[in-house]
Amino acid sequence: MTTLTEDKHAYSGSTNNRVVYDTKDLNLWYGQTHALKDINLSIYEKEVTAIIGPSGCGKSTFIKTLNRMVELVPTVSTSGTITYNDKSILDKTFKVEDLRTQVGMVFQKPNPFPKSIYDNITYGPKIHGIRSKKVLDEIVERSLRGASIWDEVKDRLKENAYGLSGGQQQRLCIARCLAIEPEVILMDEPTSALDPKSTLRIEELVQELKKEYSIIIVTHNMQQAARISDKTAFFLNGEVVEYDKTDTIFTTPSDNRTEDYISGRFG
Amino acid sequence: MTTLTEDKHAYSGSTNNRVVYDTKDLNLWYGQTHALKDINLSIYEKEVTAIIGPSGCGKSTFIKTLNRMVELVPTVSTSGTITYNDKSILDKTFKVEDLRTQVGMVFQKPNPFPKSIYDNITYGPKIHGIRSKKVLDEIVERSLRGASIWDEVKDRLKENAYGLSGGQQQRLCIARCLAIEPEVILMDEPTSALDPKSTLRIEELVQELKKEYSIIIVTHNMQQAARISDKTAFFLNGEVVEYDKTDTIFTTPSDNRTEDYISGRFG
Amino acid sequence: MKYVDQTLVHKRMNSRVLKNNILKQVFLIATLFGLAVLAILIFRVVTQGIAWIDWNFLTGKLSTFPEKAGIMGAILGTSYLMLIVIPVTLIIGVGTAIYMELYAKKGKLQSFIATNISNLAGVPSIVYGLLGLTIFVRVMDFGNVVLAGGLTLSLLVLPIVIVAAQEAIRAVPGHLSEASYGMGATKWQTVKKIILPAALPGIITGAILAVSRAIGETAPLTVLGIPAFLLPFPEGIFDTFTALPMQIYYWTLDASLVDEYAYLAAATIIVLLVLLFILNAIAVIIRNKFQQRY
Amino acid sequence: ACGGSDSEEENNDSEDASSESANAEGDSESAELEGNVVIDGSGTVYPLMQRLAEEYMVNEQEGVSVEVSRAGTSAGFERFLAEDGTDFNDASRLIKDEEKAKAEELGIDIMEIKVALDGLTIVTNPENEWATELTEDQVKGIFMGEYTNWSDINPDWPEEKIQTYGPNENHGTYEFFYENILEEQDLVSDINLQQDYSTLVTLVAEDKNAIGFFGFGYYDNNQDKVNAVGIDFGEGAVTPSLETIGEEGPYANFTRPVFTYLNVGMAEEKAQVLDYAKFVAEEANTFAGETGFAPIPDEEAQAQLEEIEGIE
Amino acid sequence: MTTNSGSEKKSAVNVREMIAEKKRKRNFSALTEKIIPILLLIIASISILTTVGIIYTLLSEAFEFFKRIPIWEFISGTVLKPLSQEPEFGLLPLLNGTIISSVIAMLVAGPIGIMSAVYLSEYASEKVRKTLKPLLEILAGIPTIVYGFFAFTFVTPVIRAVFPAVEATNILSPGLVMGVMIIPMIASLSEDAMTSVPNSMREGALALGATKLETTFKVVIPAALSGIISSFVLGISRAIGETMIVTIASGSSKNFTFDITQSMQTMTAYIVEVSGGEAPAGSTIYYSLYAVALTLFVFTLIMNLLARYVSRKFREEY
Ligand SMILES: Nc1ncnc2c1ncn2[C@@H]1O[C@H](COP(=O)(O)OP(=O)(O)OP(=O)(O)O)[C@@H](O)[C@H]1O
Ligand SMILES: Nc1ncnc2c1ncn2[C@@H]1O[C@H](COP(=O)(O)OP(=O)(O)OP(=O)(O)O)[C@@H](O)[C@H]1O
Ligand SMILES: [Mg+2]
Ligand SMILES: [Mg+2]
Ligand SMILES: O=P([O-])([O-])[O-]
Repeated sequence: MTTLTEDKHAYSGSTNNRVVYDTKDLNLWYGQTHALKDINLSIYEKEVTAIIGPSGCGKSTFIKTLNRMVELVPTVSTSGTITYNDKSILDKTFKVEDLRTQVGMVFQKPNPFPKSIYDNITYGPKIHGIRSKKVLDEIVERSLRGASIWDEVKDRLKENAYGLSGGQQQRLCIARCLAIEPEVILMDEPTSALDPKSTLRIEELVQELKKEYSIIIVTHNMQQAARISDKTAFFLNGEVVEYDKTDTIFTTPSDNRTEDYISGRFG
Repeated sequence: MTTLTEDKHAYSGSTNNRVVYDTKDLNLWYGQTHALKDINLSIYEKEVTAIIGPSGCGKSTFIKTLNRMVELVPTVSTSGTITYNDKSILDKTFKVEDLRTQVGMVFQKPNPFPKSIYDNITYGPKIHGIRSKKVLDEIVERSLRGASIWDEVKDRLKENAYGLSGGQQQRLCIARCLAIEPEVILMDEPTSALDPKSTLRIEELVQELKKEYSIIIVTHNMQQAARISDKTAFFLNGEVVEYDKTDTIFTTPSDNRTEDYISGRFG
Repeated sequence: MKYVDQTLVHKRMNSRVLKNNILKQVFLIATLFGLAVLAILIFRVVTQGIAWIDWNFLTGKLSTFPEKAGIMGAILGTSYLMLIVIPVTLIIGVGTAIYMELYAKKGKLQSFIATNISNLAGVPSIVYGLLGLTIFVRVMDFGNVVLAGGLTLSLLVLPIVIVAAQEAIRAVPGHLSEASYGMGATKWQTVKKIILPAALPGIITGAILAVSRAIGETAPLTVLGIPAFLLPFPEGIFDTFTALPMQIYYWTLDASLVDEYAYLAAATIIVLLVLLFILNAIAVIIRNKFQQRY
Repeated sequence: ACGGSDSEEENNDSEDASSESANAEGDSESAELEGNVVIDGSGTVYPLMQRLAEEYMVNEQEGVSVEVSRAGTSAGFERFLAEDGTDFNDASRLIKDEEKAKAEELGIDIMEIKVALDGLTIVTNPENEWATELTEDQVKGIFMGEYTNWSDINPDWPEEKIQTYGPNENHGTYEFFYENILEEQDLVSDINLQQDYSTLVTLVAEDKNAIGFFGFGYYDNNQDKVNAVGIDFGEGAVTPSLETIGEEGPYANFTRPVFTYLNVGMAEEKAQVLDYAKFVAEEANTFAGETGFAPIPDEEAQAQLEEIEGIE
Repeated sequence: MTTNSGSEKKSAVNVREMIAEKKRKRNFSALTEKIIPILLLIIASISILTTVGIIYTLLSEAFEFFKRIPIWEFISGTVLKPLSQEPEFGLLPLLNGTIISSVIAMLVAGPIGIMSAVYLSEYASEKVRKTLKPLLEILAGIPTIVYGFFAFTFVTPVIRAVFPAVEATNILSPGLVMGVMIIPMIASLSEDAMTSVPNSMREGALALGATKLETTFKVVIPAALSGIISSFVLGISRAIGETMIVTIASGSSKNFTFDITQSMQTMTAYIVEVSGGEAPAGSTIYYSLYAVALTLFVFTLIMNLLARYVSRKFREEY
């Protein structure tokens, strides 16, 4: 374990933070497939919450439900409630665009737009109506610094984002997400397409970001969850088997299945 | 281990059978990739020879070289010699069609033609000039019996082969191969796409077939190799690391790498 | 007992392999046949027409005297037609494609429109001519002017643009629009700022192919009643006009009046083919140059 | 090229006056006209009309667009006798009573302008060395199907089937032939009738046993491809030529006037139509020869011009 | 390392607030979101309107025609003399011309197209295929008027030089040239169908000692049959609808004959001829255009539906 793990211990005490997300009996179906079953989870502010579990257990589905991106699949139907800052977000009257402005998302494969680095960052602010060149310039610098990629790209802001390496692209995507100053950042296996060095940088970044943001991160890499998260939820077949402090989950899980899964991978 | 393994022991004594295939310093390149390196192997009549080794080691390449199917890849080049029944078959003057009439092949994924069961079997005999309906009928029955699938399909010979289950399709492909009465049958992971029950049937069939045919079988399933083969060749990175009686290979391999590989999998 | 007699098989093998080798050559010849015809066609046209192409021919007015005749009027007519075809097909074609790919719910209406588009693609161009004659020339009373011709040709090539745009939109990876939605962008913002720009090279390629089809179309124009002899250059979309393929048609017909008209037709064909070649080259360049790596 | 276009300009009143100042080109004091003149009709008359239109647009009125089409006399009349119809219709025959009636019904006032004389020419293949001369009756017989083989006409001629050709019913030429020469007796049933004269010329040029008919202009332009048959009207064979064609000349029986019909209403409405009508009446004889027609007598031309000048 | 993200935050720019403020503008954008789909639906329905327009014009004018000429007389009539004093409107000469020219075209395009497809998909190396296929597709991009010119000024004279009995305008020459024009369509679509036959199928046959030829004809082509057939049907549809080549090179005789050395007229060429210039509205002959066009439309519609049916129905499972 790296020194970062120790950092984590420093933060994991803060469990009595405010709750940002709260799900009650959340169920989700893709057509007939029951992908999420009675999920009850509270997610806390300015913590890193990791979601782990085997492939197909519903991790991606769950975090995509938190910003209602899952609705892009037309066959999706849900029941139960999710409250975000005490507002029920699954209501059809709730504007998804508002929600997604406050909840950023980083995807598994880095997905910058085929535009310049500058345009990638300003995309969000612009669609939300910010036009002033000065303000945009400032946002660009701040976001890129926030994602600790500023020094690498500051001289090539007008170049196409596809010229960056995979790890840089992913940090650019994080910066893009920071540009609209969300409260929560969802990350779906943000490092699984990256090499170990880039992965490390992102992990460090996540540690940094949680000072300002609440972060929910899906990962299939158990060590990663252990290294960077405060809480961990273990999903299996669409259910939450166990949800607790990361320490607890990895040292004294209360459910056999959790133990099996974790040890099976650590082997 | 099943009873089949004991059968094998009964046959494995016949090592002083006639040599059907003999390769001398066989090398093969796909463009720049050196896929087979100095292969020297003698393969004996009416035995089951298993080829094992990790993915990408050149198993498929090797058995496809034996009937020159590998030449379908345009970038392939070879050196060295292969003699089949004392004829050098890598000569460009040697007619591949002749060779392939005497050497049948069964593929990893069952690949029946999108025709009736009957037409699948008679395809080979017909292209080789057999026209008589009576003879063809007889060939169909004999081949299907030989592949022990006759009873299952005898009432639906005119139906499309795609109506069969995967295991049945694979036995049909074996029957199709038997219909031209080859001397050697090459099998490239014939059971890897099948369920355990179908796999067992094919294994039994192989035991049956070796009374009449010489069989070379690629498998990534160590147990299968142990169960059904008389000789085993272990390939690694395009080289033959060890080639011996299956017993010897699986009990007292002379090369460390063989041992590592076998134990790693049996684990 | 053996049914397959290996020695017999071996004996017949020579002739089977020979047959294969011979037919391979036959197939090659068949493939080259089409190309040979193309070569002859181009050779014929060029040898007949190239001597007639000069500055005056390209920029001059039509004339009954072959050596004075120019095709600027037809070039302008064709250009004006395209001035209508390009925006009309782009707006309708891309709009339809966006609707079909991004807005329409999978269902009866969507598959009805899809079937309809694929049927339209197979309607003979002469029938579009009659449609144009009835609707644009008569009912809307535009007369046989550029506007009527342009709209007729637009409808004719519309399916090509729609299909090309649909394919281009489908090729835009879903993770790009997901990223946009993830930032709180609305659907239209995502379409406008992410999907369309990414699909643009494909759309433009399709539009160019559609335009090159429209440029060569003759049959619908013959139905619209394009004047056989017209000197003044069209100056707008409400003017009567002639177009390159119509000029070829009339000169071919009138070759019995004046032999040299056949050469003028050939010369005009050269101009038309060069134009098409340039357009297609541009399409290829766009396709290769702007193909995105996602 | 043309000298005599200096007469009538004063008629171009009102709206054109303003545009006059714009560019008064050197050669003529005529007012600048604009707009278009739409002409359809006879394919036979087309070459002459096309020539006149070109001359008019190049040397007289650059601002006017004269559009000439050639759907055929009959199809042209249908377009002419319609609301918003064409301004002129070229015709290689006289207007028919039905057509006149229709014009009256629609209230269209039309004026007949005789533009030239055409000789209906009987043509054969150049390889045909036997039938270089035929009597008028033989021509009729051939096209009515009385003779099947050449040898039926003259035993010395080949025993081969006569193949007849002609323009189809779209054309005034067909009607003239049917009405004035065959006197409304049916044509042989297997006659090959074509829409396009170019096709027709090619067909005759390439069929050894062909015999066909069309206007002199098409023969004139294709003398290397087809032969004209000399016709014996009773006083020895006459071949058509600009000299023999004429209402009084030796080829008179096969001579027909060709016309263009003017929509008078259009001429009253549109100055350019009127101006063009005058131009045609005045200049047709100048260009008749080079496009394969015989000119009409000068007095007749003058009379027509005056009649047009009467239109206001 | 990331040191300054926290401090930067406190700068003058507060994005969250700015966004919240701009949100009032959202009402407008919410309206856009509602209008756009409707607008797009309207645009998409233009293609339906086109079809409706085609069917409406053809039907309404053809209806007028059938009031004058009984439909049966039209369909079964062997004589077409639209302009004659006693006009007759028999469809059969045109139908005959259309069918014969299409048959000739398919006799050229079918075998040559399929042989090209076989060569490109089974025999040619990747490099050769990549050069030959686009070259072949140039043929499909040549305007038909150019083919017409070519048929009339080159192919016909060549045919006549060899067979003098052939007329100067005949159905044979445009039929052949039309065939050449259709070759790339059949070659390309059939080639696509054949390349999508999985290689395992070929391997299965080759492993039995079949030659490439036997593999192609007994395995690949049968497996790709639906694609090949639908390419044929589309080819026929194209031939039926082709206009300029026949108009220019086949003359306008309304012969009801099966003699391909003679001039015949197709439905499409009839439409061009009769409308020639501007069809006079109101006459029977004017309406006949639409009756013929309706027939043509129905023919191609059937062909297109057939092509879709074939490619769906006979799709091989593999
Ligand atoms: N678009 C979809 N339509 C239908 N079923 C889906 C869809 N997306 C996911 N599923 C199903 O929902 C279940 C959960 O999928 P999900 O993608 O959330 O799993 P995951 O835990 O993210 O897996 P992985 O680790 O492989 O990313 C799976 O059974 C999957 O097959
Ligand atoms: N068509 C080809 N072109 C280029 N290289 C190839 C090709 N086919 C195989 N190779 C390379 O040749 C080597 C041997 O491949 P081969 O398919 O024979 O391995 P294998 O032992 O059968 O593996 P597996 O167990 O995965 O089937 C590999 O490195 C592979 O990448
Ligand atoms: Mg996932
Ligand atoms: Mg393999
Ligand atoms: O074209 P025509 O002069 O015969 O009507």
